[in-house]
Amino acid sequence: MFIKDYISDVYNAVTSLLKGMRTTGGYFIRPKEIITQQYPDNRAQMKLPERFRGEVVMSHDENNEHACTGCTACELACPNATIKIVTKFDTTPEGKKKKALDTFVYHLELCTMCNLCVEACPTSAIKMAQTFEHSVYDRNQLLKKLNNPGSKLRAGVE
Amino acid sequence: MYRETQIINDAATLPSAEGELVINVGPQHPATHGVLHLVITLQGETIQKVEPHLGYIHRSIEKMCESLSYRQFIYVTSRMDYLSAHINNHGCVLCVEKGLQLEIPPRAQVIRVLMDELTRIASHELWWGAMAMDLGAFTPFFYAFRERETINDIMEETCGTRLTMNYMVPGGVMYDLHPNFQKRVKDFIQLFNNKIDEYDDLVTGNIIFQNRTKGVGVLSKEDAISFGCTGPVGRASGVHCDIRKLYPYEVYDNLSFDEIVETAGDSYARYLVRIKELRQSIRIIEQLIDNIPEGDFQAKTKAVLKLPRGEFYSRVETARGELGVFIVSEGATTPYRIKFRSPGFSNLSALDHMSRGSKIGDLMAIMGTLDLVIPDIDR
Amino acid sequence: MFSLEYITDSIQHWLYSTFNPTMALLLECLIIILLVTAFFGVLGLVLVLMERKVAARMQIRLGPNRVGPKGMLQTTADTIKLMMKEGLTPDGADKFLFNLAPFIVMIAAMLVLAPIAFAKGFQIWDINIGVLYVSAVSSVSVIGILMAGWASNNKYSLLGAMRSGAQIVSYELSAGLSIISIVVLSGSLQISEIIASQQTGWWLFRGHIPVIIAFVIFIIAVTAETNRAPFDLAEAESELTAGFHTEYSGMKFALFFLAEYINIFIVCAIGATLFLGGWMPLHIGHWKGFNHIMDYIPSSVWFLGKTFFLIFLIMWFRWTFPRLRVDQLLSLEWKYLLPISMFNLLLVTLIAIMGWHF
Amino acid sequence: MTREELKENIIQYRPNAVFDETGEWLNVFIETADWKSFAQWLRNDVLQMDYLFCLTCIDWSQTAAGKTVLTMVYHFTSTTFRQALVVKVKLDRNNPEIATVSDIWRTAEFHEREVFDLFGVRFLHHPDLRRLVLTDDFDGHPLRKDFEDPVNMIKL
Repeated sequence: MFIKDYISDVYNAVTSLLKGMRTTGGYFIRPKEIITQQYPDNRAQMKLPERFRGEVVMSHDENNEHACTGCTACELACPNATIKIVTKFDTTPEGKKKKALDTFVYHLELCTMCNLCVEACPTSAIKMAQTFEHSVYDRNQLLKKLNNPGSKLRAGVE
Repeated sequence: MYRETQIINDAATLPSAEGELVINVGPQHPATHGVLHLVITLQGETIQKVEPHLGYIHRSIEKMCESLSYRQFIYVTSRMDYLSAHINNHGCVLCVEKGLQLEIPPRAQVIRVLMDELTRIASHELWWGAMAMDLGAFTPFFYAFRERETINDIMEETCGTRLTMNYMVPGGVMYDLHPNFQKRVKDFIQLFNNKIDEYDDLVTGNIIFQNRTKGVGVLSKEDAISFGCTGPVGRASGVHCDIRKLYPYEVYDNLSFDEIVETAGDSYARYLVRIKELRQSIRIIEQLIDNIPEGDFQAKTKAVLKLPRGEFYSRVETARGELGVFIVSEGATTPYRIKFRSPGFSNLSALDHMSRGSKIGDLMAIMGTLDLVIPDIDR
Repeated sequence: MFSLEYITDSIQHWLYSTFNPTMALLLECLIIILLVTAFFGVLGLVLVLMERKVAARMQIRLGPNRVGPKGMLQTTADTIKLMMKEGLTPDGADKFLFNLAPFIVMIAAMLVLAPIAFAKGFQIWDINIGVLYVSAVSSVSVIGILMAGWASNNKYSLLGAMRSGAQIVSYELSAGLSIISIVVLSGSLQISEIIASQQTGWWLFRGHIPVIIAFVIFIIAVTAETNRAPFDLAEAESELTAGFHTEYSGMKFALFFLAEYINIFIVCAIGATLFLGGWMPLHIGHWKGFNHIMDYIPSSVWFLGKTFFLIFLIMWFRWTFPRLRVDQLLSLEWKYLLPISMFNLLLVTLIAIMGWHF
Repeated sequence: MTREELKENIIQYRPNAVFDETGEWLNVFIETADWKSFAQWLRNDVLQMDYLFCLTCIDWSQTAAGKTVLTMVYHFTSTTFRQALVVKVKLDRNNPEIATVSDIWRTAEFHEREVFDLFGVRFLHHPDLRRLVLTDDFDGHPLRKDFEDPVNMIKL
């Protein structure tokens, strides 16, 4: 009885090991199943989903106009103080003074891509871009101004 | 006080008996998966004592949350147990909703549960690979990541990010599901069902693996309860502790799935619980994926959330166990005090008890099957 | 049949006819030293690359593919990197032993190369106790490992070295016993004669089931003896970070690394010689035509092919199995392998005495 | 076991117990001196509260009511009756001391060390009361409301 148990032990052990070897050996002879993506080479084919959060950008139309009213809703929504909005006072054609966006300062190095600012924006002025290659040699390069120079508020956006 | 603690500390790290060897495992060690620091006392190869030293990535999330609003603090909790980020967020939004007495649209509830279960699968996949690597088998890691990548891609498409999604918001979810979501999840289920048998061939049935884990790190039922071990660790010891069954939230009470309970309490039982849970999670997803109700994905909420004065506690089942979120509100826009009862913290406290008298190799098996995520322990 | 014998013979003839015998002997030694060193370097590079490629294929990855065509020069680049690295010696280490240890391991590996027949008539030293020499010298490397572990003044290194010592000493037994079963069958310790005895067929096929069992035990034992997964307890990455070579860096680490691969090559070469007929081509009974075709394949190709097949097998183990625990490792040897191989040796002896083999 | 039964049981054992029933679960306030015996009763007597799932502390110093109050909050449940109970013990903020329960519920060992570390509550007779997450020479208790660290804390 002891001998029988001993032999069946050895037999079961060996079969369990062979099963594992069959799995890895199977992959060895099936190179089609290799899943490696060769990243910098496949940049052209790589397509990130449109919801991917890479960084916050401000969309400008062809007249260099944006939709940001400078309401600071995004600044308040941001948990990390990533966004700083500098406002100025424009004079409207009627001669009234009106608050407007001067500079949209965005600290990419502080951003956690939580999307709360985009959700908070009442005029959909900012959105998430699909870029992800953010590494730079100098941290100051991560401090961005999102509104283009000379851009102004699109007419009709309140 | 300081002087006293210093003396105790020195005494704890010095060998106390003849022939004892004190070894630092970590904070940088291949098996600790993060910055856990264990001071182990050895007699030969046998472990006499394991003493965890925590705090290498303690960020004091609880303190941070005290200055963040009820919308903002949710994203921070993704950074606790980053492998079940969704479920952490879920616990937080449940607690906030409990305070606000919000009614969640059924579609949002189903989406949340779907995401939770996908996260659980992704987390268990990573655990499976990493645990096999702790035991010296490198290849399972890559097979596990193949399936995990598919989930991450699904997450990326719907939630926008791969790991720390911040997809849950008080009142629902941030966006509606992506149009491709159902198709991709079905594809994933098919891929997963094809590959899950490989897991058994490669690891579960392997005689070396079974010898490494059976009877190793036994935790009795009484000890598991006393140590507050939850999740797969508690269930492997025979404790019924699945929050999804005991205190169902969202749509869990309408779903049919089994609470996996093993009685052995050893590393192999913990392994089996997680492997079987993978199949149960797939079962939940299969039930829901074709039955996502139409409707809003978010309830109407005010722009600024204010919880009424009081204390709110919500419990969810993360991949590692019971996550408790305890909010003390003074009626302001930020929580007055917030406490996260993280599953890893309690599970880790049983490590010393479980590993005494076993070999160094066993310690890796025990740590592997405890599935420790260090940011979850340190918070 | 193409053979290296003519080349080696003609070189020797030319040397002895041009110089006086002492000078010729010295020059022969010099040539061999150069050849062996070059062979070591090339072998190390090839084996490391092979391991990485095999591992990659099994793990559904591509493996090294950037340096050189298809990543062929990756290991060369790694070697250059290791050579240029600073070789650190820890402050508390025993400097002399610490620096000596990698060389002992390396020299032990080099010495075992002497009696191996790479092709027909291509053998450095056809000593008449070849197999005994191999098993004796290969156990010297454990001294180097123990030395490295002790001299590093690191607890991980020490634990790794102790494990390694226990492991090599125990697995030597069953490796030795399975070698003896072939010695019993062929009736000689000399490598060339063992190969010659397999003229009509390899021992693996001629010796019935007992020899197959001996072969399996041999493979398991040498996997353990070379500290390869699933028996890599001396290094045990997830337990002891890197075991006995935790503190080594730069070229000293490279020597350990190289020695590991050379040892794999050697044990597989021994396995190929004893069980698979060394450079002997595959002959099947009375299939004259088939045998004739097989004879046209050069003997060195046969030898290297068999050796690399065994190396692949050992790599296959490594990338499939989890690691054993230290007590299980020893109980596997003492409770399973040793009794089986002792009993097996009896059977083989019986076969040899009765002449039951083919 | 229903909430009423739970309450009745506690009243039977301790008639002068103070309850707070506004929250999801039954809250009981216990005096510091009575805490240890009450904990033992909770664990071993009719209630069988064997699972301590949350242990924390609240610093009330920023509220009007509790300038000098720390409250220890223990969340219990029983794996047999599944009824949660919250026990609160008020401590003096300037000299917070309370008996340990780590001998009754082993999980308290780590949780109490954490509270000691972050709130400075001393647990009497705790087997190994050292700082858990912070270094031994750290000054102050970060989760207290008056903790200031001008270097590392950024005010938003």
